[in-house]
Amino acid sequence: MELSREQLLEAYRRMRRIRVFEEKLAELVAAGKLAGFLHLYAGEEAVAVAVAAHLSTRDTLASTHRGHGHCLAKGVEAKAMMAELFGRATGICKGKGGSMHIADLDRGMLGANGIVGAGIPLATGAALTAKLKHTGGVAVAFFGDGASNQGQFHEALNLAAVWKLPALFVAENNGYGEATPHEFACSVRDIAQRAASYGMPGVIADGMDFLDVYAKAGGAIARARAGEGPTLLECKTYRYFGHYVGDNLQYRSKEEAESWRQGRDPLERFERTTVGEGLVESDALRTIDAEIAEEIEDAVSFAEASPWPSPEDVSSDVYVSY
Amino acid sequence: MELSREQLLEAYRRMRRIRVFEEKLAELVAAGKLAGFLHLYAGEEAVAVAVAAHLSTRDTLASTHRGHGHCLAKGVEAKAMMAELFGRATGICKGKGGSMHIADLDRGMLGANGIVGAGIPLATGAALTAKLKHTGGVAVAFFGDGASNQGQFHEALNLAAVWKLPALFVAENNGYGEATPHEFACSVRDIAQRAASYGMPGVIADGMDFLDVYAKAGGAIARARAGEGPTLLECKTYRYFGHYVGDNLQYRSKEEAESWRQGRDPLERFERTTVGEGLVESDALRTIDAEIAEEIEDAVSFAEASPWPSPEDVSSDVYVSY
Amino acid sequence: MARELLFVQAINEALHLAMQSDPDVILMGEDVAGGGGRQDQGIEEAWGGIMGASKGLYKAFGPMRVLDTPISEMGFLGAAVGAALTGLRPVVELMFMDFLGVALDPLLNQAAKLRYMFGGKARVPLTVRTLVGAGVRAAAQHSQTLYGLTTAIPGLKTVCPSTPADAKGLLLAAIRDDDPIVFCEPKALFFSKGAVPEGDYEVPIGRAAIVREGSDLTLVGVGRSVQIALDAAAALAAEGSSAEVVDLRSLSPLDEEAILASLAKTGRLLVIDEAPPRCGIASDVASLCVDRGFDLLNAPVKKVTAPHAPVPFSPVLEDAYLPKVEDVLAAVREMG
Amino acid sequence: MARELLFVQAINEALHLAMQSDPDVILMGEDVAGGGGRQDQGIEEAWGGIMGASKGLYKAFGPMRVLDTPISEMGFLGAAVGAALTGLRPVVELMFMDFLGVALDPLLNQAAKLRYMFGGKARVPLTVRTLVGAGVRAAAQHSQTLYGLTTAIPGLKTVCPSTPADAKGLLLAAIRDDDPIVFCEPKALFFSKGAVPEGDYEVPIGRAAIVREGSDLTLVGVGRSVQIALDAAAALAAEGSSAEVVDLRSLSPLDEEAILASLAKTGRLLVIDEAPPRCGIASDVASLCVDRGFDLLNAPVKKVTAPHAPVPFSPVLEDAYLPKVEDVLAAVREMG
Ligand SMILES: Cc1ncc(C[n+]2csc(CCOP(=O)(O)OP(=O)(O)O)c2C)c(N)n1
Ligand SMILES: Cc1ncc(C[n+]2csc(CCOP(=O)(O)OP(=O)(O)O)c2C)c(N)n1
Ligand SMILES: [Mg+2]
Ligand SMILES: [Mg+2]
Repeated sequence: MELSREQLLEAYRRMRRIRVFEEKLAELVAAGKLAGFLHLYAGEEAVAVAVAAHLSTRDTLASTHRGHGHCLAKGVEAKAMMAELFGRATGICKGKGGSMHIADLDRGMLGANGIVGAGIPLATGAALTAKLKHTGGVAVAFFGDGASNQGQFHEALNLAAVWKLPALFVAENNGYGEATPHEFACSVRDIAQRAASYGMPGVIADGMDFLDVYAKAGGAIARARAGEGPTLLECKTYRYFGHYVGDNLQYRSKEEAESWRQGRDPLERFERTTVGEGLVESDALRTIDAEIAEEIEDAVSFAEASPWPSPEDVSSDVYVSY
Repeated sequence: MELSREQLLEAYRRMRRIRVFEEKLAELVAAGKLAGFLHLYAGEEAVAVAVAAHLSTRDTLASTHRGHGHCLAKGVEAKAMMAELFGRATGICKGKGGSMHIADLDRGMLGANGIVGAGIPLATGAALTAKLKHTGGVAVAFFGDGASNQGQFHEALNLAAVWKLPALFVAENNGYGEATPHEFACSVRDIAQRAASYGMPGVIADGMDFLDVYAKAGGAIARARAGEGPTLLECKTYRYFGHYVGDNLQYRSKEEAESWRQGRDPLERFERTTVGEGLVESDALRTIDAEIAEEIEDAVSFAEASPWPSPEDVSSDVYVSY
Repeated sequence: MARELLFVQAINEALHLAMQSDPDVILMGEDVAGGGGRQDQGIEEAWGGIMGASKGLYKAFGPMRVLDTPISEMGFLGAAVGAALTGLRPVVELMFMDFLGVALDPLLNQAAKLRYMFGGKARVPLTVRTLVGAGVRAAAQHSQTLYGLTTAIPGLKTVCPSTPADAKGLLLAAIRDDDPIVFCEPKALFFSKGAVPEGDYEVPIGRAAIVREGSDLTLVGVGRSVQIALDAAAALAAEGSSAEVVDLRSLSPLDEEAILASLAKTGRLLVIDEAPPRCGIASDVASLCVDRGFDLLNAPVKKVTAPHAPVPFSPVLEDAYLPKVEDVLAAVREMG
Repeated sequence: MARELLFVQAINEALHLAMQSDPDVILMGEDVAGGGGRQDQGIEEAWGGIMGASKGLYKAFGPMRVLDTPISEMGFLGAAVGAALTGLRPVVELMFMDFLGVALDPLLNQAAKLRYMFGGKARVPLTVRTLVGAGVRAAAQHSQTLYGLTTAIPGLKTVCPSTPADAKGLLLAAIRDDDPIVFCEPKALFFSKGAVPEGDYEVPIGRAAIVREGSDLTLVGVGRSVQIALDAAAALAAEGSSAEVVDLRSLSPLDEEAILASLAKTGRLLVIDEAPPRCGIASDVASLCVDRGFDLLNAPVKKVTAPHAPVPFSPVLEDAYLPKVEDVLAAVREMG
């Protein structure tokens, strides 16, 4: 699982794309240009990108309310996502879904999900398909620390274990469920410990460190592909923005937030390590930065220039036939 | 927690009452005298009685579809229960509840429950009441091995742990959920292992051995009363009858059933130990046997002689006011 | 059509046919194999579902396609949605419809909405078989008639057959339908008998059946209440009144045209439903009549339903709870 | 009555009063304290609920009575039922009514049924506060109007205020009621203003309000659709037609007499509801009219509802989704 220079650059590109995408959204909301509930992924980029680096389109991914990062990591187009957030007809879901429902089945992206914990059984079912249809694919569920207290977490992990499914369960422990600290809500510090309830391996990764997540996710995914069953991978991470855009962050101190950013930011850290070890050159990263900046600007222009859906479409797409 | 002779005799009386009650029900159904879904507790008597031996009316208990044993152990009258099963107006629930809904709030019995897993949060809430109102009470939830795969199990145990409630969670692992063997449904052999997910002690007891369950439940309940939080206690046991009266037991071998009964029967074992150690005399037990036989016959006569509810009562007792 | 089968046998036959004709069809639920496959204990197939509806399937199609699940309704129903979304065609048994209490989200917020939220790019070909209704002394948590709840949810279809023949044909149609469908099986009919055609056939979803023709009054029923309607129609015939009986069969989509066509013939309509009266299918049919059918109406539209109460256990109370022929006749008299 | 408050402030005031007047009242839900009590980080009270409805309560009543819960709706709602059964009077926040998907059982099979199943020997004084409705670009899983679902369940009560004054009075009544009540708060009204009486008062459960008198037509609304009804009534007045507006306020029990009394005055009735059309409160009111009100009816009963579709995200689509004054006016014209 050595990463080539191209792979490293691609990983950086995706992390950077997520970061800029999310910062742009915060800006657009502040400017009154975007509506809806937006949960930003900035700070957690390494998790989605490092896991998705092991996946191809035959592999599936079920996401959460905080889904932009997972989508971008899985290769969904920023342009079509941005248009979706603007509610336009050119959006990836024709404007019908919005931030919490972005999906791209062709890329194995089974959707963001507004119901905390609901993506976990969806991924479990996708893993069942993979197993029964011998696709060789793996299904990944991302979910938060808060979601690990949901019944659906428990039921799906047990099911995946009993059926020995090719699945990976990624707990993104960012310390909070909305305003409620993890330790108020969860009876164990490490979510990975809950793997013992299902007889599956529980692994902890530093979610701010691309390389650590990459290595640990790789092991778990290889295991799943080999038919050895699911793994619970906990990534310790932090969200830079509030729970949603508009959240005043009253429930956590500035010092705490700083302590996660300073020296630990996943993009900076990636750069420090890879450039330091001579695996990529900082120039190449700056080129990517510039390309991404342009890509996201283009995405916004595309979205803003796109047509609105037609009001009559409100009742289409409910059924295949009715 | 030494048991006095009286306490031992009372324990035997309750186990015997459950055994005879259940065997009588099987008989009544075979004779076409009883309708409804009846899930018999015979074989598991030691669990309910040993746990309940630590409880008084300030303590509460939430039960399952297999609730007769829990009710009788908690002191609910056999007569009023039998009348309930006969659907009579003199039933403990006026005939409205039936087997799966027997309750007796005055005795802290919060109800049998037809929804697998649903009693666990109810007991958790009762434990919250005990804590906030400083009643000194403890709340106990009984549930099966099958129920331990329900989301409600996970959510309630986490909640009880986070809030450090005076609760005891008793998993009655009888090896089956209906026709499905435990190992088909559950990703770990020992349910007690799941306690680690909630940072609470997980304890295994021999559910066929009154004294073992008594000792381990006692420790857990003392812990709860002392404000040290909940415990998960798994009792390995076996149901002698089918899942419900009428079940043909096709899914398990006679040898397996025999292996649980031979030499392990909770009543016989209790007798062997206590008489063997000179704690009680077998005569005293025989007297109890006779008393119980009469008590249960009386309960049946009472039930059969009792009036039916009045059809108009179908719509009463829905609301306190409407 | 001479061959008679039990309702449960008709279901079983449909499952066999559906699984034979499409390798993507899988079955999951509690005890659907019933502990099948315990070779160590000399047991190959056991229960085949609590009512025996899936008997023989484990043997015929094996453990990869007939899956006993843990008691985790939300989890395995959610997994079925995920499986449907990615290329399988799962048939899930939710043992009793009452268990929607612990299984609603995968239907309400996932299956029903994914296609729409994803801009029409997904399909969720999922069938949920589930037992509904009272009459077997199973009390309040195992006797509910909750098809009104799923009918109210856009994105789901809901059907409920009243005969073995329709059970077979509707189930085959449901499994092959590309939308998520809730297939309600009235448990009180499970061991009733009826003629069932051989072979593979589908009863189209969304079509009511006129099961008795008449000219003075329309009686609308669904599932178990169809028989009450038929019995009431027979009693009315004895009084010289001719009642037409409509078996809705499909609740969503609702066959509005069939209802209105019958109303156009009779001018008077009464709905019988085993569910309580509020916000259910009876209200829904009545509201159709007073809107699109207003000019056809010569009398009030009456609902004969269960009372606004949980289902009681005691046989005496449960019998009082359920709609009966005499309730229908009394309501007809009230209609004037 | 001069004092004006936001809807959310009215709710907050009711919570303060209810907790002051009864030590058994406790509050639980996700973020109801909002991470209050992190003295280590210098934080005492933070959010007070996602919409701020429980602001100040943690400080006033402390961590034993204002309980932040894990994201475990089924678990904490079930615990609230158990607490209510044993002597507390819990007020639970189910953040969005859509989350009934993961929280139905404690309501459907426990709170609603325990009293009945136990032969009248239990009471479950539980209040579930929950946000309903669309209009804030929250899309399909955070915008549903599901009060029809809880109205259909015998054993539950369901209310939905449309003004800050009713929000306060109904919430106080609900908390003090001895039955389980679902208290629906239309999220689109959360920051709307209205006069709110000072002090402690209750608005009785089960009573509709005539919020505008009229003689030609009755417009029935609930929650957010009351304002649409009022706006439509104003538009109709300009055309010379006098519409009466009924705010249901309580869905279960339903104030049948108030609806029928208004229908007796006007002979024509239209229901406006933000929920989709099937098996909802609109059907229910229409079915009442065509049964008990049949002789009063001079025109079809029309329903103006959302379409049979999930709630879309795009502002353009969501605006098209919601019932509007012009939809009401068009339906009134159709009534003839
Ligand atoms: C079933 C359900 N309950 C509650 C919510 C409201 N909600 C949305 S996100 C969130 C917090 C989730 O926390 P976590 O799982 O840790 O994810 P994070 O937001 O931290 O990424 C909550 C409570 C929801 N969407 N679904
Ligand atoms: C939520 C729910 N799912 C399924 C059922 C049907 N059912 C009743 S008892 C039972 C098996 C329960 O197994 P377990 O928890 O091990 O208890 P046991 O019967 O062995 O005592 C099942 C599946 C139910 N009543 N409730
Ligand atoms: Mg989190
Ligand atoms: Mg068991």
